[in-house]
Amino acid sequence: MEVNEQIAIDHGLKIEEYKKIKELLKRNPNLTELAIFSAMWNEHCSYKSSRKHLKNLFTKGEKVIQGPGENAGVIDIGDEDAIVFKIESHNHPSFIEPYQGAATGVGGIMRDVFTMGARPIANLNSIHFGSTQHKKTKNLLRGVVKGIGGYGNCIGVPTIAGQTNFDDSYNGNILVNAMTLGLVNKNKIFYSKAAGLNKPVIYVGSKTGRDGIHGASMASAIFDDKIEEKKPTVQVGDPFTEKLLLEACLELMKEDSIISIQDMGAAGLTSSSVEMASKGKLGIELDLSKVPCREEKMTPYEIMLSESQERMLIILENGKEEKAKEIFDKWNLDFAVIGKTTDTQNLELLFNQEKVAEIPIDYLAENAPMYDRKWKKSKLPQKIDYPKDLFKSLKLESCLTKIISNPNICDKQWIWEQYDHTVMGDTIQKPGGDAGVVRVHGTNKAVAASVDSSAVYCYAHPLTGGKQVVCESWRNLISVGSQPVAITNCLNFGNPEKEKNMGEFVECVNGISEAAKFLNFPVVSGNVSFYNETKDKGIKPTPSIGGVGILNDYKNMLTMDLKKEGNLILVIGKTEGHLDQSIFSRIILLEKKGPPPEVNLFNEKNNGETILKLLDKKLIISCHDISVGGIIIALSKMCIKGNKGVKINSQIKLLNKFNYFFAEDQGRYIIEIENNNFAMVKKVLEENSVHFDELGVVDGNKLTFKDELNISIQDLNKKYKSWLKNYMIS
Amino acid sequence: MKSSVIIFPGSNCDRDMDVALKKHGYKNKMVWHDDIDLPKCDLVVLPGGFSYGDYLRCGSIAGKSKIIKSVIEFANSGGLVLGICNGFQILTETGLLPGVLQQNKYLNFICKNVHVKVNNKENSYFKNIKKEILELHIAHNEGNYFCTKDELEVIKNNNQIALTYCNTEGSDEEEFNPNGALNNIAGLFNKNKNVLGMMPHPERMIDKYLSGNDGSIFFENLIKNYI
Amino acid sequence: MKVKVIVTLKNGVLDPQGKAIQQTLNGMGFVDVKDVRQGKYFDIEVNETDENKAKFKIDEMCKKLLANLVIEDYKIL
Amino acid sequence: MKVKVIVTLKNGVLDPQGKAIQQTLNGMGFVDVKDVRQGKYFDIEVNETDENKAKFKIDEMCKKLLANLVIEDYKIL
Ligand SMILES: Nc1ncnc2c1ncn2[C@@H]1O[C@H](COP(=O)(O)OP(=O)(O)O)[C@@H](O)[C@H]1O
Ligand SMILES: [Mg+2]
Repeated sequence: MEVNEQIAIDHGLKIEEYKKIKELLKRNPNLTELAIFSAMWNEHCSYKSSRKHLKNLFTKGEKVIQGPGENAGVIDIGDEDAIVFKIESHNHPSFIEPYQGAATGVGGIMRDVFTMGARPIANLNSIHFGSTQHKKTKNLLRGVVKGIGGYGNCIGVPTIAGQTNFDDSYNGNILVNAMTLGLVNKNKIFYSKAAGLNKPVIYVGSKTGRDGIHGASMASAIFDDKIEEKKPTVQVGDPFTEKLLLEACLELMKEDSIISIQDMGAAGLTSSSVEMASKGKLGIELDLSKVPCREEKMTPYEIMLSESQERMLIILENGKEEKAKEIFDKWNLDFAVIGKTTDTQNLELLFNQEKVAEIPIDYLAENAPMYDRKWKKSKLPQKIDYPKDLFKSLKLESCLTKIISNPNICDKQWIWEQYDHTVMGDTIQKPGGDAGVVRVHGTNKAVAASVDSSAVYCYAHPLTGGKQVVCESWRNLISVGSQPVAITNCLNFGNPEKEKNMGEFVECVNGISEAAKFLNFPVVSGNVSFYNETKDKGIKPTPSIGGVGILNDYKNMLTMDLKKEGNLILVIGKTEGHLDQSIFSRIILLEKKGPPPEVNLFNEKNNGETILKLLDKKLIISCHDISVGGIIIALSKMCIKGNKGVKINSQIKLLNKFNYFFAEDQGRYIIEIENNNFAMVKKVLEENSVHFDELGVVDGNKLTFKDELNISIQDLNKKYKSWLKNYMIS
Repeated sequence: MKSSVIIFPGSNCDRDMDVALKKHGYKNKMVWHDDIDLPKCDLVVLPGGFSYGDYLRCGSIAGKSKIIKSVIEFANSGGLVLGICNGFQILTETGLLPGVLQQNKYLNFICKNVHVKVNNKENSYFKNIKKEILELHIAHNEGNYFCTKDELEVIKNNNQIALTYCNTEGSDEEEFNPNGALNNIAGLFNKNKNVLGMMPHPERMIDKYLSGNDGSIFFENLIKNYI
Repeated sequence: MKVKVIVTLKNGVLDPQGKAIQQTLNGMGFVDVKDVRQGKYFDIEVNETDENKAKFKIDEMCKKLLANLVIEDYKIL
Repeated sequence: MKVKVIVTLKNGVLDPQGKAIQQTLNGMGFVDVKDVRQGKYFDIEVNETDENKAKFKIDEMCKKLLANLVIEDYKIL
């Protein structure tokens, strides 16, 4: 078939891009070549709209072993140990087939991590759904949770934390972001850069089928009304095979035989082979007749584009093929030598002894288009002036119970109980805390991880929102007593060809970078998902930040559950009373406008570091950060988790009490301390110029405040725990 | 006490079990499913996980693996065989234990702490155990024990019920049954009480920083009974 | 040749999944659905041209692996 | 009346279960087994005596719930 403009367009290429291909090649590409270009020049592989801005991210740090650009980022956690981690989106497939979409999302990110030689030790997920009233939401949620569990549980990696959100901007485009952490010896990290001539190129894992062809393009296509009829092929995950692949790869990695290794993710064999060659400045020759195929009569076109899961590409040292094959045979996995590295700098494909494609690697990678898309700056919205009597009719207690049973605040146990969070025997903080924590097996160290997003803030003001998410991640890691080290980010946005969406992207990235730099909390890996849009309606800008922190001694870990009657409760950080964009404003005052809470990076850092100082002196009994819902929600969760009441200080200097209890000002924590340590704590706080309030005392089994609040923890717990469960069975 | 943990493709609690056994003084060896012979040992453990992806039915394919013949012989000659979670499922599929483990009643995978009551102390596993009610951890999708009425009669008459789900006080109302198991069965013996299958994972409860440490009571007791 | 096998739960064995599907269907407005039972279906391709021989083999496979006769029945189509 | 439905994976869609079963059967000595594909089977009882009407309803149920047409096909027996 002769390639023409229409065929190029059908492959998702723009006319100018097709022209550029012809110019570069000085001829018309054949169909296989065109498909390879379309896959490599796709947003998903080429980052053509985002590359320019991602360069601005703050990515350096003394603990960074590998920043963005590899399969995953790597940080040094002392001794010989390093943590490999990354987050990735699987939004579009999950909307079409929630179980398989989510499952293969988890499978994909785990492969990214064990490709680097790391054994996965923890999974996390950030999932966003449409309104709970929307007819699709319940089934999507059920399917996604089952898919995440189905894959992670089977592999035997604990899912230790996550985040779940509902907002009608996701009605037609849910978000499923999966994150994995792996542990590796820092002298035994594997990279994807090819090296050496005439080295064998090895294919291992599952056979190649016709599944997922056009998957990479689908990830960048806008959903339209016809999505239900379009039936694009979704891949089916096989966690059992992935488990075998994981064990086989780790076994082979013990030998000195791998030069480089790369998983076949989006755009399968195409992107893996091109990336390996491109990084090594080499050519690569593949004989596609040797690729293990699941189906008959597969064409080179199909083989190159297939997104069958659970496959890897390896470049081996010469002479190691036999030994490697033995390992993969033992694990009952396919193994085939399918090509070699060359000095031509070309991608050369053979099929049945015929050359079926020849493209200079450069054209596919470095020469991929890069766009400087137009974008619009957003203005900081005006602060809302709430009339005084607006609050008059409100009751503190009913506001509290309404908010604590809101889908975005309520307990997510229904979800995380379906994830095996204790396998591997090192989970010391389960889901439900501020961050999940797993021990580094056999050592005193532990790793904390959390994933956060605040689309509402990002939508109101992307720059502030971008900063805020990074701070929230930092705070969650501090709250479990860990030293925050680095982050990964999954940037979920709408259509970059629209100035507004592109502006949201650019400013969120700038915000993320600014906060990361100030907090010395570098970005080491990430992923961009554009075109999250249905029928012209884009999602709220939703960067998900996955943060990782280190505890040198896991025995110092903090939890949020209140521990002892009579202990004091302090609020760390200043409460200004910022209600705009808070959940209180949205669901009680029905006000959606206004700026998000201001982010003061200096205070954020100072407050967090001071918490760690207090922890060092063993002065903190429990700790929780204050986020959505403000002081009263944070305090309620501490009461519920510890099954203990708190008597709130009636003397406390309030602004308006609603402002005080529900404001979402940043940089704040609630801590529990021993009564007789108060003087010492106060001294440390004052020395570090940290503002604090004496909020109350752990007392009985009720949460009380003057005559305005008198609710048993049992009732509060019921409101908190029952909403999601009831929703899912109704 | 010498133990052997069998690794099937897809097992994922094999390492956890190895760690737990060694921590409590067992001399443990890992055994590959494709081997034909068991090493000389006193206890064989079939660990939790998803042998062969739990495809078809949980444990069904592992029940056909090479090593299983030796495990059956070992059990029939009186050796101790312990199946945890997927291991329990494998034991029912091989016929070493009666009945089957069906999908959980509420259709979801469940990962949480539960309490179980020790129902029979006349055996190597629970003789002299210090606590009657243990807090253990479950993580499974198919733990809903089922057998025919006749079989249940036989099981009861032989005192084969090892562990039952209950609350902290030992009461076994329906609400403390996490998965719908018949008679709240969480653990089951064969007739001779040398084969034990149980859904809870004692190996995940071996120090106080984890979900708890009642698992240690189980392992300590078993090795003490042996000596 | 290709042989089709259906494995179903025995009468009297609880089928929570079928029940859940029934309830969902009712909830979706299919109020006439009175009962749903779920089973497994297998398409098996055997290198055997003699139908009787093939079915005999499949029968053995069912007994030995495909069905758990404690709770399941099978039918070769 | 009772209606039987079979839901199978589309041709070309990976069937990890079927693959594992086939390999196991081969390993058990059933070397003639060349391929196994697993599907789902439903026995649905509807309060409807008119066969055509019943099948029409079941058809809708299949499309809306029982099968995901992205990866599965269904057949009403
Ligand atoms: N999809 C999920 N997967 C795993 N854990 C989750 C998920 N959603 C929420 N959680 C857990 O529920 C807890 C509460 O989450 P969240 O409401 O975001 O709390 P907070 O605002 O205090 O950070 C967190 O500990 C989180 O780990
Ligand atoms: Mg938090």
